[in-house]
Amino acid sequence: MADEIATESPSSTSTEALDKVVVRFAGDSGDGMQVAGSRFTDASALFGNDLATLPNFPAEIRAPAGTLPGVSSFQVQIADFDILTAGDAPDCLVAMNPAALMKELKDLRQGGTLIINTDAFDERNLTKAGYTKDPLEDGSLDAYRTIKVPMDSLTKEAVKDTGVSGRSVLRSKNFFALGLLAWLFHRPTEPTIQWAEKKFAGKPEVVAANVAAFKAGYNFGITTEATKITFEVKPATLRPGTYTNVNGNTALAWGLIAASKLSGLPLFYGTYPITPASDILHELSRHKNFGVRTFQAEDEIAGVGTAIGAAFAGNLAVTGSSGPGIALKSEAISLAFMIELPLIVINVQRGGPSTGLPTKPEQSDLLFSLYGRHGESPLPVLSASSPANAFDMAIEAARIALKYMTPVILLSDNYVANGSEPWLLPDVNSLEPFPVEFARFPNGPDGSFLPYMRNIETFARPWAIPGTAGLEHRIGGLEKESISGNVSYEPGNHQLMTDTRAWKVANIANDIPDMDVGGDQDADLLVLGWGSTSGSIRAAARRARLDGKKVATANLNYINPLPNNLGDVLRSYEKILIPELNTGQLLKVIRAEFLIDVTGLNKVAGEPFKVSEITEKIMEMI
Amino acid sequence: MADEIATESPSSTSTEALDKVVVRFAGDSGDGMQVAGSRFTDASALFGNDLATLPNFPAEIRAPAGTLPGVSSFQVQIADFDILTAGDAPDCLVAMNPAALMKELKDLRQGGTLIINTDAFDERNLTKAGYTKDPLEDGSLDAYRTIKVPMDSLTKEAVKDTGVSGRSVLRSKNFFALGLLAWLFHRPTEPTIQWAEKKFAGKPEVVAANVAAFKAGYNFGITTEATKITFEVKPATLRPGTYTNVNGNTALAWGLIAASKLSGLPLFYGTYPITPASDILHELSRHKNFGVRTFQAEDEIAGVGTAIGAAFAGNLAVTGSSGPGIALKSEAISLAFMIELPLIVINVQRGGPSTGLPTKPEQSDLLFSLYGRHGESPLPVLSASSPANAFDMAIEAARIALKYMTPVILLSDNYVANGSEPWLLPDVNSLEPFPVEFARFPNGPDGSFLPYMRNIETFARPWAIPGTAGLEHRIGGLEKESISGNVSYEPGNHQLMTDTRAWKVANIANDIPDMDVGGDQDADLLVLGWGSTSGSIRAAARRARLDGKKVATANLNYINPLPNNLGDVLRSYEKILIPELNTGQLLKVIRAEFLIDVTGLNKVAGEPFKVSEITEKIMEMI
Amino acid sequence: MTTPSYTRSDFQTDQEVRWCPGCGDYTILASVQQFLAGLGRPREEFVFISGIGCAARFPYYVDTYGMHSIHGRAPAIASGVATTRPDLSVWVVTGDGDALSIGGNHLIHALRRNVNIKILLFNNQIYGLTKGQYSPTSEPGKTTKSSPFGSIDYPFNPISLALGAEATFVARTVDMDRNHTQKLLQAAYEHNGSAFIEIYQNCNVFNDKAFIQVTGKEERVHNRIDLEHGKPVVFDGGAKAVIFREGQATVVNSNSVDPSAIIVHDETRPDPSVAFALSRLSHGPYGPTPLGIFRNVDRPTYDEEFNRQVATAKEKQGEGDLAKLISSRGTWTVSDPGPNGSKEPSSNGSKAPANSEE
Amino acid sequence: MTTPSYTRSDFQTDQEVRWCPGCGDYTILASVQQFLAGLGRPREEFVFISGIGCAARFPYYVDTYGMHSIHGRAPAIASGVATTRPDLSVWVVTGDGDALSIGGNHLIHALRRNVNIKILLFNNQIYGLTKGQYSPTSEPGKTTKSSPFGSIDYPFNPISLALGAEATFVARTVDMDRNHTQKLLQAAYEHNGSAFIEIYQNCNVFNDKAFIQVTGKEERVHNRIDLEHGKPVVFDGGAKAVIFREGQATVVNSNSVDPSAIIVHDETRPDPSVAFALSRLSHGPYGPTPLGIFRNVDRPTYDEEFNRQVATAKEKQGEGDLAKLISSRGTWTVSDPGPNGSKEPSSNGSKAPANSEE
Ligand SMILES: Cc1ncc(C[n+]2csc(CCOP(=O)(O)OP(=O)(O)O)c2C)c(N)n1
Ligand SMILES: Cc1ncc(C[n+]2csc(CCOP(=O)(O)OP(=O)(O)O)c2C)c(N)n1
Ligand code: SF4
Ligand code: SF4
Ligand SMILES: [Mg+2]
Ligand SMILES: [Mg+2]
Repeated sequence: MADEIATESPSSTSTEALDKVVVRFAGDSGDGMQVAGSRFTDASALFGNDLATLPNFPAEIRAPAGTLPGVSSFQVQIADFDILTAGDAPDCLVAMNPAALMKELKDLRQGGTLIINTDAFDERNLTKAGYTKDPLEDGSLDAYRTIKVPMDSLTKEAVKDTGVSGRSVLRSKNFFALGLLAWLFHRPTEPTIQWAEKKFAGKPEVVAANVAAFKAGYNFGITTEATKITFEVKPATLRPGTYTNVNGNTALAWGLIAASKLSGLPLFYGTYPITPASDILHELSRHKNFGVRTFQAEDEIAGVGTAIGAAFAGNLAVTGSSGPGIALKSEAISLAFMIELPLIVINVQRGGPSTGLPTKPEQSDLLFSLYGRHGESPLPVLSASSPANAFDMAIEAARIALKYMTPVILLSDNYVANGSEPWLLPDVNSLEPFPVEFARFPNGPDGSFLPYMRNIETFARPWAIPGTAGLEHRIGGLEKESISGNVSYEPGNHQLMTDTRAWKVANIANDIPDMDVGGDQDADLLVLGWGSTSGSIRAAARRARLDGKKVATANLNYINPLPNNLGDVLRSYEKILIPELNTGQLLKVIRAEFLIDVTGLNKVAGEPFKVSEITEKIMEMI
Repeated sequence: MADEIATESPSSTSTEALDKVVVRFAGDSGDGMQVAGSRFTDASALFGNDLATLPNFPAEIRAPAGTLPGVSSFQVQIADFDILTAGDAPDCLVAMNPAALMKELKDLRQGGTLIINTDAFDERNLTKAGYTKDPLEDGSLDAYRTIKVPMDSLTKEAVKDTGVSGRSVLRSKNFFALGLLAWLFHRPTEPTIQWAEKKFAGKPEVVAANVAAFKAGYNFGITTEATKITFEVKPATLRPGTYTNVNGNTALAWGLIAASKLSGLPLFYGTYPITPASDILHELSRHKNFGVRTFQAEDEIAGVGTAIGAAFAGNLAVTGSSGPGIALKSEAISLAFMIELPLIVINVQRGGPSTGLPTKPEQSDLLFSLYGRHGESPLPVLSASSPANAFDMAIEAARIALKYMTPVILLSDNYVANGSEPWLLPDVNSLEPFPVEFARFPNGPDGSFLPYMRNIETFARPWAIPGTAGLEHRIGGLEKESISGNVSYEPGNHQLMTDTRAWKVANIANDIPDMDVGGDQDADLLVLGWGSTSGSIRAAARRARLDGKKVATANLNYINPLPNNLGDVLRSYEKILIPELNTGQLLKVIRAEFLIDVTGLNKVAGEPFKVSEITEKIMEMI
Repeated sequence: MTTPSYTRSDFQTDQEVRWCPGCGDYTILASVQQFLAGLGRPREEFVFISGIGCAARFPYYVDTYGMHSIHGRAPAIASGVATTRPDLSVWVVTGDGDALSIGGNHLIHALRRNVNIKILLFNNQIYGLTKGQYSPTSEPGKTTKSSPFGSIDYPFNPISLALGAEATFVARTVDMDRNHTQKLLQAAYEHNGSAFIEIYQNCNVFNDKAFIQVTGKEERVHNRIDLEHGKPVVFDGGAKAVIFREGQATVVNSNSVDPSAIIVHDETRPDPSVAFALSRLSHGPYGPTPLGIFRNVDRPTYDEEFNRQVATAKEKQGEGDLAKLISSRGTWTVSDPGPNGSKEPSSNGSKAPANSEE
Repeated sequence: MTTPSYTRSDFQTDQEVRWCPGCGDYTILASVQQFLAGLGRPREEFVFISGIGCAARFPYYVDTYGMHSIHGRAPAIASGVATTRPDLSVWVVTGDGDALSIGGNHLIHALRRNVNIKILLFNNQIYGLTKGQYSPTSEPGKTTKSSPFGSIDYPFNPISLALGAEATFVARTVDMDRNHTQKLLQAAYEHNGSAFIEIYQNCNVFNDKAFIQVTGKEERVHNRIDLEHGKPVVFDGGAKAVIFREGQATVVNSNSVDPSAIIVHDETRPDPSVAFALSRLSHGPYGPTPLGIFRNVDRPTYDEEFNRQVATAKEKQGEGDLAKLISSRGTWTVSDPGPNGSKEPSSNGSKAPANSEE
């Protein structure tokens, strides 16, 4: 069917080649913008561009149609080189209704392309969006290359013979827009058509409608020559290999499944749904054939509780949540720390405090991860810095938890979790296995078992699981006597155990990679980050370099313990900038640890850094 | 009856005058050592000595009689000058059974007085205590001035006509010991006799038995001239006024009641029992005639939950717990922070992590108090540094919470909570009232009420309580729009509110006293502490000065925000020492805040610092 | 004060109502607002506390005092308001996840204490706000985002659970029936103590038509069992009746039994056994399902006792005197001048210093 | 493997038992150890999980695998063990505060799910470990450290609560009666699914003689109602009997009713109404009080379903293949050489990228 599309149209439009372009789809929650964005993204991925995406949806719950809170958007940047963020200001904005225009126009760069669904611009929608005058008329859009398209009517027309009716008809609107953009940006059309066929297999009329609308949009571009200039972004020079387009929650879930294979332990995930972590549960629950067991508990405390039980029983035990839920798990995590069982605690950070901004990214749980438990209870804290990186860090969290018999906190955030990027698939056979040895035999005098007799290298205690004859033992939350594990109130023992537990975790520094620094070796400034800001940081440094600045960048995937070489690295730079989506939490850690006066760039606005924000700060500093 | 005691005994014993003496009562949980210690303490208090006590009981639950875990002890230091701790090594040890001797002897200073209940030293008890040879025989006690007394038999004899029988007979043993010590240290006898008469009013035979045993013990000293030397500690030069002997939990509870009077708000305490905080609940629940309402909730979350509800309703709302319970409250405290309601959160710290050492003192919840919540949620954190100081800090916590509409964390610990000291009673009329003004009238355009329209000085939002006509409003855990308090996902607003909340708390620094430094002005070393270590620190500095060292000391009652002058003070000393009962938490805060390289002295052994431990460190440093 | 006369709009806020179009929550909101207006009680005396969920958005839309708190904790927070302010009318709005999953413990304890709060549980048998995971009331086998192979959780029967938790007022209604809803709201309001109302609420996005058996035009005729105080329990236009058989409530054809055998509903029975038996007639809205008030009995409320103890203490001991309090543990006086200033022991406290063992 | 033959001492640890002399916990410990020895099942297959409290010290004294966890969470932790290790026998030891106060939610959810764990609730109607505050089972008016003017909490009836929470096995016994205790332990062990046993336990230090009515030599004769499957419910040496009157279990003089009217106890009734009615005969051990098994019915266990879904998935989809998984969302290949290396789209994933709104 694809041949129905005049791919080589004898048109008078000229094609402008771009190295990158940022497109944002914006419309009502019901307009299917997330799907449109994802399809445009996948098509570009398959075409070979590098890309990064930023979905953005307001509240957790549907707002009335046509209102500002109801606007849902999806931004994607595609490029012919490796990019690092979803971009700042869109070059092209699709506005499916007045509310979308009102909310998003301010971001569109001057002279950018604006595609508007004129059918949605009636009196009612305009007032809902807060327009007193019709922007299509009052010249307020003159600064942009505006393409006005009556999408509703054209979609209706396009799908009329496909068998869909009523409400369903306009559902294909997003495919019309998609088609138009496919033409405007020279995107391949097959992937989208194929996807629709697969996705709606069983609903032939829906497939037909979406495909028809898609082609109508594409052809609308050709035939009406909607604009004189179309754009082309050549494929990027990506390292050879097989790629997929993945978001952070999915990659993290897959990483856990990989860790289960690598460790040889069945995966148990005890949790309670919460935005933006729920999708990890959803993804894992689909893969029971990997031996994955997901337990949707009555609350977060039971979520971590079941995980602790599963760990005691010999599973690769994981619990996950976001800020409010992690707070509830705090007491139980302290137990896991005391009884020294392996446990992965995933915190997909969102805007806080309290219920805060549940669907927005933020990095405000760093100090909470380090110190959010009573008593002296230092834990390893790891952080995923991009969707693909979440796969690797999930494996690392498991390796460390199992090798050192300790709970490990793995930080993600809403930007990593829901953003996506091309991921060069690893050769699964090249992943380093870390098989687990359960204790099988007595380790004490005359056949006794000593649950706190430690491994001399890792200081990990033996893991003897129920069912193992002769190793029956009891553990618990009261202070344990070294070696025997019996309850002990003895002062010297408490000091010894406190120091031992701290030392065990600190020692992990010798088992993690040194931090490596990117960018100019002789740089005047080091920009240090952690988590989802790493992309913006590298992009900002790049821009600064274009202005001849010497900038180095580094990213911390390991926050506790810190890499051994960090101190030396930091001291080797005259100036250090730490951008964070919080009020300066890593900053505090670095100052306390190294007594170095570092500069912070902090933003707590429920959205990622704009690359420009960081670049400006860099310029200001050097 | 007191005249039955030959107070002026024509004895050949000589009296040695001491400036201070440390006495420790040690025996089985059943032997009434806590009572004996408290009586000795009160008698000394009434006699006018300065004093400090340190009760010490092992697990939360009774251990078998005669065993080491069953040993309960009570140490008191009395002096003729103002002392600051319960002392390090006892000068006099009372050992009621072998287990007590085995456990406590190591602390008795060489040449100290050792009083032993020989009747308890039979085969069974010796083995239970882990003795292979009888210490009374094998000369292992030669280093001490040992007084052997068959207390069981003498007590039996003494009480035989008082009407008590069976189990009850030996219950008076502790009074026998008490009587003997009254003689040995020239304590007044009336207070103890009066106390027994009051305490057991209604049980005349018990009064008779205890008094008889007490006198028997006293007379035993005189008649047998149990030792050639008795000791006298003259009254201390205390500031004139009326004193009482108070422990921290009681003083804190009274402080809350005082705050209720000063603010004019009814006191609500929502909590769930936990060691060592439960006694605050017990004390408050007795004073309903002050309008105090105590709510024993189903768990800690409900404890803080009911308190938040009570705050919304217009009460002086308080919740209290220890580490594990505070962890559970974390999510709700974050809500209270977001909706900006006044709430006092009391954390009586104990040994951690997890269940840890429930009856031991520790200071390991400092960073947890500062950072133990998700999102950006800075809270004022106050700390009580002595039993009497708990009264003042409770009032301060209330003043700040109500004036700034914020939750406040008040830290105590097991040493402050259960230790006692003489307290110069304040003139209650001299306490500064801080009456609360609820919002009564609309503060917005055309009669609307704006719950987040702030006071321009304190940045506190108005407190409009249900029942106030015209001020109906809704608050909640989602980010609030500035001024209107409506839900807002707007980036700029989140930044504004995050900054405002932080600023509101930081600004409290202008409303708290500067930190004042004690000791030598031209000191080479400043010893900085917080909480229950302050006494040991000042005592240690004192000793160091005797050796000609110049030492200054300071104590932080306000940990967030820090006093305005702290930075200047710290920078004015060449060396700074921070002793803490944790692994260096205030240390981290000071380093991060001021980039000053301070030295830590850290102990996590479930017991307070010995003064000598700090003195040694001081000596080592200068 | 003259009782104000309100209309529904007096209880509407300026906030845009943000539920999905067609959500059952809209209907319940209307019923509640209408009911409140009808009471003619000053607006400022009402407090609505909710947890988190779609249902929990409720307080934003009711122009009284309100708090949109945190997930599951509304009953505890409301208890703090109700016990310290008996002058207020305190309501809790919650969902099946909020009340029965994370908040289960606070719910059962509020009910056993008989705190004077009115709890409205919007049961849509799904987690709506988090976009469709199964809840503690979802039917076994339900496939959702988190149970792609079907849920294996056996659901609660909220009425049975409340009765097992010593609730004094237990009822069930359904969003669409606004009259029935308002009748129950009135009864709950008049009940002295905690009241629990399960409201079947349609989530047309993630669990549409879950309650069709009791709401559908045809279906409801056969399945809706209306419990009415003092009336025999019959339904299906009288064709079916409920009797006791071996201590169990059992549905029979009316004409197959002696009318005297038919249970006559008495919501005031002190013993909850019969109410419990009636609650077992259905385990979810999948067949004949009782609606109405299962139980409505008097028991001293926590609030009354709570405040009575304070009042009594003040009577007996007199208004608390701070100076007396802090000297109640025994005091001594040090008078000028200096070192050996004389000490006169004064009032000796009658209570031993806190000691934590003996 | 040959079944080992054990004696009680095989289940004793080297840890000194640290309860107050005379505490009822000692007797229960002995009963449990004796019972375990009698089973002849390998010691290593037992797991005891407790929360915090005097009762919760239990695991330290039983020589099997065990965890002394945190307050109230034992049922959740035990669920993690039991659901992933069906080969083990998992027991929870808890107190009235641990299970019904802070742990109430986990308890009712474990029961509704029918997780295969055996829950022993040591009910001494007091917080023992924290030295004597009232608990959710303390009688109203009780004066304790935290209720000097008398408790105003209306207590739970643990049996009613468990039944309201859909429990499949519900029973009650008393510490002193070791035979009865062991009989119930055996029945709980044989029950497939979660079992709940309330054990009246005397705290001789903070709540002595609380259960005298069912333990005292004279008292118990008149007050102990032994529920025995298949037998009529009579007690007091046959003088008293229990019948249904208006759907409520009622005590009458045996000779005053037709024997056929006396309830014949059937613990296997699918409908819990009768069991619930029997649980209402007493609200604490203050008069005639039923002991024994109230309910014992079969329902699919959570564990079975949980693991069956995994097994089925492996059958149907085959053992998971990691390489397949990570390429399941659609892939493309970039082949050397460089910039415009050809791209061959390969398998297109069938699922749309995660999106959280539509
Ligand atoms: C502590 C915490 N855990 C989890 C969540 C996420 N969450 C919000 S609402 C909800 C459940 C909503 O279901 P229900 O209570 O039935 O309300 P509904 O949306 O169906 O009306 C969950 C899991 C949260 N906000 N806070
Ligand atoms: C989170 C937490 N809250 C409170 C406590 C204190 N605490 C320990 S046991 C207990 C209650 C004990 O009562 P119960 O469960 O009846 O056991 P019992 O001691 O009577 O056997 C409490 C309140 C704790 N250890 N942890
Ligand atoms: S998700 Fe369901 S319950 Fe929530 S608003 Fe929409 S329809 Fe109502
Ligand atoms: S306090 Fe009571 S329950 Fe606890 S050990 Fe002592 S007697 Fe037993
Ligand atoms: Mg729901
Ligand atoms: Mg108990």
